[in-house]
Amino acid sequence: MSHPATAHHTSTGLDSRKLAFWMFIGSECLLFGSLISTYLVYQGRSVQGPTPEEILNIPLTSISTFVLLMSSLAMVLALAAVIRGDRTWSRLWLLATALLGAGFLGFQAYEFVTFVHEGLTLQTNLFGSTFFVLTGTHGAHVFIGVVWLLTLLVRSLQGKLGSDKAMNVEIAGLYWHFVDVVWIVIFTVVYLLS
Amino acid sequence: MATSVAHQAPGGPAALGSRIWSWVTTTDHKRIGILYGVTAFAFFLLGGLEALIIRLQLASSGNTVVSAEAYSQLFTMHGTTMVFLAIMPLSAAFFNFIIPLQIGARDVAFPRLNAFSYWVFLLGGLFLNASFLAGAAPNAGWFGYANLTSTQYSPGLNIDFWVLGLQVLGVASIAAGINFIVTIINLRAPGMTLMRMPVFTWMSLVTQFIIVTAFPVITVALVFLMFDRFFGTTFYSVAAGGDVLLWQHLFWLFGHPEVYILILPAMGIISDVIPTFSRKPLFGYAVVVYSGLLIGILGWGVWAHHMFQVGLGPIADSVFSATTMLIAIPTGVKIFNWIATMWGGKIKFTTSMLFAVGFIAMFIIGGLSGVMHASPPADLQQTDTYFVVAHFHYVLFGGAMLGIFAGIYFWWPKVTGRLLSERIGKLHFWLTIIGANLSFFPMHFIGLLGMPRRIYTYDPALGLDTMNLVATIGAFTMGLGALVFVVNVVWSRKRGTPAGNDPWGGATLEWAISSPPPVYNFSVIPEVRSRLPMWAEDGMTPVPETPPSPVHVPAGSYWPALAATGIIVMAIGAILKTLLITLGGVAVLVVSIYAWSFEPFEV
Amino acid sequence: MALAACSREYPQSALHPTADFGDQIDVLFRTIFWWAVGVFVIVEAALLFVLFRYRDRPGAADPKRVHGHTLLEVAWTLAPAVVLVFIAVPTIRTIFRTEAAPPADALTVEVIGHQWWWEFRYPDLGLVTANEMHVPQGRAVVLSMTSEDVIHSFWAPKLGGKRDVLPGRTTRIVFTPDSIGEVYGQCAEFCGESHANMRFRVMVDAPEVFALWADRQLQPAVPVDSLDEPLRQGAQVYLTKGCLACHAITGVSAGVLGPNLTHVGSRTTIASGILPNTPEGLTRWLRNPVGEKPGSLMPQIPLTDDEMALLVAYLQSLN
Amino acid sequence: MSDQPAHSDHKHPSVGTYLTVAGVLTVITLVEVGVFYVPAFARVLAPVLLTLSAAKFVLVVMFYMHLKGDHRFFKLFFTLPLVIAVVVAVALLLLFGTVSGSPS
Ligand code: HEA
Ligand code: HEA
Ligand code: HEC
Ligand code: CUA
Ligand SMILES: [Cu+2]
Repeated sequence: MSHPATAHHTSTGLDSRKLAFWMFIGSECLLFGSLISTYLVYQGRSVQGPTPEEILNIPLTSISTFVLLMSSLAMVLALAAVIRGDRTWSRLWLLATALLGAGFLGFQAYEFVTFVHEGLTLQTNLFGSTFFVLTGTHGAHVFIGVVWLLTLLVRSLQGKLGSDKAMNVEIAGLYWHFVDVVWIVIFTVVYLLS
Repeated sequence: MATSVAHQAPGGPAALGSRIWSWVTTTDHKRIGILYGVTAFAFFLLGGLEALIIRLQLASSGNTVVSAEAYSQLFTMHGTTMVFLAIMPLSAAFFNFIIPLQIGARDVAFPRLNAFSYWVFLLGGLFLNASFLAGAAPNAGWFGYANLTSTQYSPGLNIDFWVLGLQVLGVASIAAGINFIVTIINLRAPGMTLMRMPVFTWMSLVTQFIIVTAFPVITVALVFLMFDRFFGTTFYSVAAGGDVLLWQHLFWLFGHPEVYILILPAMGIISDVIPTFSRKPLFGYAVVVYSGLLIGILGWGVWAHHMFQVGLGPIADSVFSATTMLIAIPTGVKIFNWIATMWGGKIKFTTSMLFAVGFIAMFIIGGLSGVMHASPPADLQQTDTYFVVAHFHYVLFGGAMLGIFAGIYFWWPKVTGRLLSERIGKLHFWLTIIGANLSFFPMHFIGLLGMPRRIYTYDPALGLDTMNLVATIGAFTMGLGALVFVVNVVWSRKRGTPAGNDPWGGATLEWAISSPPPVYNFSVIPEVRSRLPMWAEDGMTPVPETPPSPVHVPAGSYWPALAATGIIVMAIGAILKTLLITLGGVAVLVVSIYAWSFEPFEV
Repeated sequence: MALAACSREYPQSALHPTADFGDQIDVLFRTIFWWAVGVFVIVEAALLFVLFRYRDRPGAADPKRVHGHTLLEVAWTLAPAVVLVFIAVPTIRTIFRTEAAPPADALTVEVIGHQWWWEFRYPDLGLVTANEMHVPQGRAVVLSMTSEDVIHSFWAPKLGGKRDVLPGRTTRIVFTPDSIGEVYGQCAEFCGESHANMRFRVMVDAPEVFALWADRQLQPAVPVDSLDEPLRQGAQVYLTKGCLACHAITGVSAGVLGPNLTHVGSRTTIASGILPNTPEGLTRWLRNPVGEKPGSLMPQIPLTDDEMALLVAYLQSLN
Repeated sequence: MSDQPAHSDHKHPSVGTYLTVAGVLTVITLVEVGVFYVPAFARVLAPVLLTLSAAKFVLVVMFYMHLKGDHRFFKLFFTLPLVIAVVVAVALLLLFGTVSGSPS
């Protein structure tokens, strides 16, 4: 996001922003680690339904998981295109990534609404509280990612995303893939192992 | 937008408005360091004032200086203030001012992010203390155990202030943590290998790593609590099947690493002070560094030693007891290396050195009582009594705070260009060390003889009036010491001896440049060839007084301060339960982030 | 004996145990304490020696630039490790001993924490009391503890270590008291405004005395109609002023919000150890519960002086 | 930022690699969902699914985030917190008796 004080010269030769971003991702590991741990610790402790088995929709979520997974592919292809200096494809892949991300959010919104109709809200029981806060936090990350990608897309359309700015895309990509990786864990632990 | 040095007329008679504005928009790590230092010290005095009222109330068994409710607010705010608003940001003041100088950098890696951290810290601290004005300061203790913090048992705004305030402060800490890690890894001068870094920089690096990993955990715990209080979730609700121990585990998963966040910077400080005044290099540099790393890692595996009394079962008790005791080994190694550094040296008892030695003497006591806590059966008689209060004041005040004072006296001349008075300084030291022991030593007995902590009144039949009075007298002696320090600061601003580049004959890079350092720090970034560049023959390439060519420093930016304002507005909206204000805060934040990202800003 | 004197001077001391649980902790603590004193003396002495011996003296030569010494580093890494073994082994042994299963003939007392008083139930004996626990000397006692509201902690230092009293969980303390007498205790986990006023007493009785006490506690209160005149009027006050909504007196009322008052007259203190159980103490309590105990959940109930005297006399008669 | 220091020390994988990885990820996801619906796997469901998901995790991190072959500081900054998070999670599950026998 911001330009580091010394973009040109670092003691390790590594880009400062990339370094910062990896550390941020490390920090996020503990954020999601705590959220997921809490979900697991509270699994099966709700005193009233609905329970995960009753309500989770595996086929639907499998599709949304796949969508997010493919968005990661689009992301790496976008980065490759930006590095090549290929304007058209970088725009297309950025757009594709953002759209797939938005698609995932759509699935999630649909899921949340359905759950609320079936009687599961934040307040219903421990499952509701832990589930919505965990997946909601993840969803918020995806949302921020989509906005970020769209920003990059606009920059690209303005012609300000040449291959010299590949690092901007690479960092957005790190964020995007990390959010994907978190979902890989959530999908298994929350959906498949319930 | 970059200004060159020539334009930045230092000390020019600028209008007050623009002087203030230049501080608000500053991105200079040195000025931000000063801001951190001044703010945090003010909070320290506030926390100390709270402590004095606490001690006044406890001076005798029947006292009614404050009400029960006010007392709860006082100890909660005292603990919270000292930990989050005094010691941590005082350390941050050193990170800011000293680290770039010690590694030979022009600034930190992300100067505007750095300013942002400060403003978030300042506004977060003010927000937390604004609760006093609302008559609803947090009142559930600094570790705010669930379910006392639930709406059912704490219906007022007290806990709302606490939850929101701590989350805001967490943002500042994590942002600063990442910033300093990158700074230390990436902005070292040529030749400054990791194993040539000053120990203070090393311990800061470990500290930042702990901050970056531990704060997300408390953030999650606080988010749960916030959702419980604002949106009716059931994380800590026993009736819904929730478990009150969840909070305790999450809190102490953060809370124990936090105590090393508080002590490691101080350990780093004295690792630089002691060699300087012993005229000897640090004994076992590598061992001191590795033991710091080990403490940082081991610190993650001991959290449940704060929970022996909840009945975790014999196996968990044994495991956590053993891991806790292990930490005594790397810590002991550090102590022995400091003593060995002085061994055979030529010790000059400056005020800074006195505080460093005071640190060692006091920390040993606090560490040993820590080991007594580490034994679960023994701890069952100690936990939640004044014995624990004694333990953690020996390590926090006797350790962290004395270490910080050592650092203040050590680097003050670098920051201001003038020395603090040694005469007043020594008075400060003796009042502080005598007061601290007078206050905290009897607390061991007060605890073992039956006084729980967090009680605003106690039964005269316990027979503890005299000892409590002594503790109170000690506290006021410390308070006097603090006032003497303030006098010293005021006095030496005008009349202190000019320091020159290197008043102590220090070994590390920061002593190579003028005091106070110019905006751009090093006129030419030196090449470092030794761990003790100032002491070694040809330890570094020379740093000329004036830069051979103009050095560009960035102009300030007000976006960081504005982004911080956005965050605090969000918290204010939450306290007022007004969604519109919160959304306004979000808008300010988003706009600031975008403006900040696209603002041209180069060094 | 000095110890006994000490013990009277400090009735809530952890250093003067009167039960096996406390004894085991005490032995362990003393072991650790002396090791710590040893370390303290050696290290602080070394520190002082160095400070004195190597202080800057005029004309002293510049010190040699020593950077370290591997053997020394190894030595002072191992030395603390060895000391810690001597601390850890008895620690772990004591953990398992003090958390062992209680003997089969142990007396079970259910402890229920409330903001800010203690409820004690004896399921085997079928009796309920508050704030003063009686236990027989020489018999193992199991405290089975839980909380009605927030976290409290049961701490009677002379009997042994504390254990938290958690809502939604049951925790346990096992001890066998070895000497007769009154033991002070107090809630040790911050539980809100009147945490400081959540005290209790444990009365360790000779077995016969305990049996007698239990018998007396099991007696229901005298029915109001069969009471003599002033007491009957006192009982009427109790029944008409709303006390019955919160308090239980077997055979008279069945409230559950406040302490069971069936034998309140037999206690030495009231309101969890903050006032003596005398007419004056009771009057002060009933005049202004929240004034005596900030935040107390017992409301102030307006009574005339006459009503007060009658009520107090009635409560005192419940023994 | 005219130069790209971070790119000098490692090469990004080719588009072909990306597509291959995507293929493998898709297959694993299919297997996961498949395994979930096959009753025969019910007893070993947890270990199988955890392994599969770990495999996906590693693939994305190694290839899409190019941690494979990237600088050791990047690896360290990610791996150390990740290990802490996993160890803490396992410890919590043990302490709360989610994994085996409930304490107290
Ligand atoms: C700066 C902060 C700091 C530091 C450094 C420490 C250091 C240690 N602490 Fe402390 N601790 C706190 C701050 C700190 N603590 C706070 C704030 C609390 C209370 C929180 C609250 O409840 O509000 C607390 C509470 C606390 C408890 C819980 C008590 C309870 O509530 O029941 C325990 C239990 O094990 C403990 C243990 C230790 C140990 C073993 C160390 C070790 O790291 C100490 C190691 C040092 C030495 C041992 C001395 C030097 C070593 C030698 C000279 C070598 C030879 C020594 C031996 C062989 C023993 N601490
Ligand atoms: C780093 C941390 C730190 C520091 C430095 C201190 C410093 C002090 N602390 Fe504190 N303390 C804690 C951290 C700290 N404390 C924590 C975490 C708790 C637990 C809270 C809880 O239970 O939730 C605690 C609890 C605590 C208690 C227990 C309260 C209770 O359980 O009921 C007591 C009681 O004596 C106490 C006393 C003191 C004293 C006398 C000092 C002295 O060292 C203070 C010395 C400084 C001064 C005296 C300042 C001088 C100021 C002036 C002279 C006035 C200034 C003027 C203006 C502001 C205009 N502290
Ligand atoms: C709304 C409920 C409520 C009402 C009504 C009430 N009490 Fe209480 N009472 C309590 C509670 C709760 C306590 C415990 C308070 C504490 O110790 O903090 C208590 C404590 C007491 C005690 C001390 C008991 C002990 O074991 O130490 C006495 C005596 C007492 N009440 C008498 C009365 C009398 C007499 C009345 C009527 C005039 C009355 N109470 C009305 C709730 C109530
Ligand atoms: Cu109950 Cu403190
Ligand atoms: Cu700890």
